[in-house]
Amino acid sequence: MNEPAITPEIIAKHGLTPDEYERIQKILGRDPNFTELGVFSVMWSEHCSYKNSKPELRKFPTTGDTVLVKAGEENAGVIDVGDGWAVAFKMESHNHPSAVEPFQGAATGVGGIIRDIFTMGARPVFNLNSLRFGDIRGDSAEARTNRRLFAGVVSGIAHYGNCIGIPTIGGEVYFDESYSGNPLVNVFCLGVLKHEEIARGAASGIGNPVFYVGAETGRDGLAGAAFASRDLTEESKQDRPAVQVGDPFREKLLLEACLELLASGCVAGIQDMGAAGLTCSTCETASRGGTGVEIDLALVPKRETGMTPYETLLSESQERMLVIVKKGQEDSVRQIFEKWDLPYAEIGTVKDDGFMRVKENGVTVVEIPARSLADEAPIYNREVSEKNLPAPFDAATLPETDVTAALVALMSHPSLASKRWVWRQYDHMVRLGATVLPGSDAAVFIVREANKILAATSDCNAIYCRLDPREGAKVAVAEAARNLACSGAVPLAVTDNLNFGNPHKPENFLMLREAVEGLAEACREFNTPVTGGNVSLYNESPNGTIDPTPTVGMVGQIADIKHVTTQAFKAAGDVILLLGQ
Amino acid sequence: MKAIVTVMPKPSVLDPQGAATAEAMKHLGLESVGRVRVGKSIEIELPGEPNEEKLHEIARDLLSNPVIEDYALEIVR
Amino acid sequence: MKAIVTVMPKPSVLDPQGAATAEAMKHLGLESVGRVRVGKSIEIELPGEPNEEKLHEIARDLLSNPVIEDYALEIVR
Amino acid sequence: MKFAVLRFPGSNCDQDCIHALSTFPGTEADYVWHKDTSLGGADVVVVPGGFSYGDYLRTGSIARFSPIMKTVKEFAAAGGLVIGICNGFQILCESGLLPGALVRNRDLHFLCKHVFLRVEQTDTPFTNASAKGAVLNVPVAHGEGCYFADDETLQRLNAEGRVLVRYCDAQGQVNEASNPNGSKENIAGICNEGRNVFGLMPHPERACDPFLGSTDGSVIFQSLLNWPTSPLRKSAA
Ligand SMILES: Nc1ncnc2c1ncn2[C@@H]1O[C@H](COP(=O)(O)OP(=O)(O)O)[C@@H](O)[C@H]1O
Repeated sequence: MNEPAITPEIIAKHGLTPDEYERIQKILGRDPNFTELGVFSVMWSEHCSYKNSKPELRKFPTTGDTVLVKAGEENAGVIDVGDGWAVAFKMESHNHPSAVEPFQGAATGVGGIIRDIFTMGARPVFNLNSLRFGDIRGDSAEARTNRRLFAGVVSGIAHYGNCIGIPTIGGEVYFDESYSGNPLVNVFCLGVLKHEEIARGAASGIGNPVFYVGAETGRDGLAGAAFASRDLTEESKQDRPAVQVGDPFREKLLLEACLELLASGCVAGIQDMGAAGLTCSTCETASRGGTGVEIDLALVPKRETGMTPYETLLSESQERMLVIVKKGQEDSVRQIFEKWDLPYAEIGTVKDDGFMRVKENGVTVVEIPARSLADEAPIYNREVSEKNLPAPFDAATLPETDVTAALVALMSHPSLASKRWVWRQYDHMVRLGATVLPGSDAAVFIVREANKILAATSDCNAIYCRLDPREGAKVAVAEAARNLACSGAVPLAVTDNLNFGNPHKPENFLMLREAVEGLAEACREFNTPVTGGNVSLYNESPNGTIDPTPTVGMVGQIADIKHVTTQAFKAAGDVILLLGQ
Repeated sequence: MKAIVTVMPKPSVLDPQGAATAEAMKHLGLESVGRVRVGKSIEIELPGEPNEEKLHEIARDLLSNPVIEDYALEIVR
Repeated sequence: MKAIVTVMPKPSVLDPQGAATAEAMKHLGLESVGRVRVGKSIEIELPGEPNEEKLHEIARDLLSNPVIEDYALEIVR
Repeated sequence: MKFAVLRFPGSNCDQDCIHALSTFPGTEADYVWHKDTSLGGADVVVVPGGFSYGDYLRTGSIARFSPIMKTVKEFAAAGGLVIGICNGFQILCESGLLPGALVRNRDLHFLCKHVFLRVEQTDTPFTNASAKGAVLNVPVAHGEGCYFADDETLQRLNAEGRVLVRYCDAQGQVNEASNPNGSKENIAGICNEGRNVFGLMPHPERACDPFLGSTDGSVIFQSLLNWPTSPLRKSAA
């Protein structure tokens, strides 16, 4: 095979440090080949390994009476909602892809989070989205770019969610110059399932066949996980092939087929191919199962000819799943995939040796201990420092203003203005659940199949977080809890998306740490465990670093439909009370 | 005079629309169909002499998305 | 060998996309633009000798809707 | 009364239709897979909303070739009742069961909101439980719901009383401001010559539960249930 030789430049290009390379050599007891280097680089990227943030994430409260699957165990956490029913929910970012191609970037973000949910065995029932853009007012080139990003992201979310038939029932949009050139696109999905339906992403049962199902693998999105773990520079434009195109129609078929498959009892383990595609799904399922997985790339359905093992393994083509099937049940599985017209192939088997082994036409091209990829990435305690923190806010510097003029300025700010233009593009009524439509504090949704009423909201005021990340993060949790309470709900649990700058800059890491500790403290206070989330670092553009944005997604439950409450004043003569100071 | 801009998805980019169309064609009896790609055709009426440079700029910046699409410009006199 | 089917909205059908595109072109400095219509271009790879009759049938029944669209078929050898 | 709710790959309001129907006493509703060729003895066929085949190429353009559609055409030709909602309406137009076509919304955006509909005709299986001129509050959710037909077709539709619902304002005025998508003559739903096939863009199944903001959509399903014994049936026949 004509693989490039491994040089220090190639190693650096893969975002691996000399120390990390040495560690790889130690694990393998030899030099990795080029494909193996690629595999390590994506698995050890921040996006997949959380190598910079893991020690911080451990500070979150993750347990509680209602927690059925904890944060970090599987693709999404699962929370009990009573009567044998549960919900799985999670938030995920697609910031960098959306900066490069807003429509497809946002669309594939929605696709990814939906897969995370149905991989758990849950039927996705609604989505939220939390968006940040630079200022869209005026006629500057920058404002025009921001408008293009805003419009593109919103229609991308609409395209994917509407087509697949999952209502987008709420969210938030802020406009602030700190996001100019680096928009934030955080998407949230919630699904429902019965307790006994929880599916696991483990390759269990030595000898079980491994199936690939879904879209054919192409060269798109090559090494997007590594891409998401770098700063956005002018050079990122060269990363353009990293853009993936989503196919919500395929995903709808995949969703229905997978739920049918899980109900059939043929599945031993299931995992979606998100960031790092085949690589991530094979080594993670093997690592979770304490087993090994062997696949042959020649068997993988492909969209293009002449793909190298490196390209096939690292491709991030969307709408694909890996399914570990109970031996002997292959035919029932095939029947379901054929019913839904999905490409599929049996590509390998579960082994007992702990290795992720990849062959091409029988020739081994990758042989790495699965655990070392999935669970033994280097962990860093990054340096923190107050040196370059944003200047503290001094109220004395505020100019005198006329209160009326200030009010008008505030009311006309895009961040405060009505978001109707956004949510009217989202089908928020499909699935007959949205009883409180967008435009109130929290979205309220009747889950018909479970006969449960849920409320959900996403919140984060990043200006507070810039001024004081710890207090700002607490405020975000408190605001989310208030939004739920005002809608008649009792908060249940939280998912979060930590959007920060380059963690190698000590001030950024300090803000991350402060925000995490603030979130953790507030979540403890409200008794809302964190069920999972996502970390997006390196949110910087030539204009600078974004404001620290620890987005909070909170889910609550409403005991009785009579408790559902909306924002608006109801009738003349009603008494108005002001609570709090 | 008019200009016709044809915008097609780049060869390496997924074209779900093309794939679904190819499937449908097979069902309609065109078994031997290869790859199908669906793009846009934009017909622009031009009253005067066309400014080709401007048209290229518009085709590139407005009509196509260079991240995922290629365009071709043709002037019909 | 390939076939290219161009599908355009009939002149009598509202084409808001074409109108919006024309507006945007004016903003980008192409003041003298006339009517703009946005249609589809479908590129079909054909391994063997094309069955033109079948292709016309497919262009008429599947690729276009005669109520709102016209099509043109071109075979590129 | 037995309802068959069709399921195409990409249908996504199929479950909603089944749920809404289940709230009416005396109904029985089942899914019918698009690859099947039998309607299982149903009295009414529901072609639900969604994005059949991703709505690629044109909305409804690929679904019309599914095996079940041949059966639906025969069923309709024999006088069977067919209702197409949203994507279902688009499929019925593409299949030639209804005239005209649905094109991109005037403002190019997908639009999800409650609209008002004026009931234009009541001598049909789909509207007999309503009053002529009644105003219904029902949601729309579509990107391609702008109804188009040539002038001749429009004339015929009007002359034969086949426009069953039009977009209007809360007072029942049909005007440009109340037209959400640019449809010709504010047309929201039409029927075929035999008055047994009905297609509409708004979603009556989303307006059958007080917790969803309106129950006005139920009049459509109630009409279907009333039809076998409706006095209007004879005058229509
Ligand atoms: N991106 C979005 N997607 C869907 N709904 C949104 C989005 N942004 C805002 N909304 C909805 O608009 C309403 C107002 O939002 P927002 O201005 O953030 O209000 P608040 O400050 O009261 O939370 C909420 O119901 C919210 O869910």
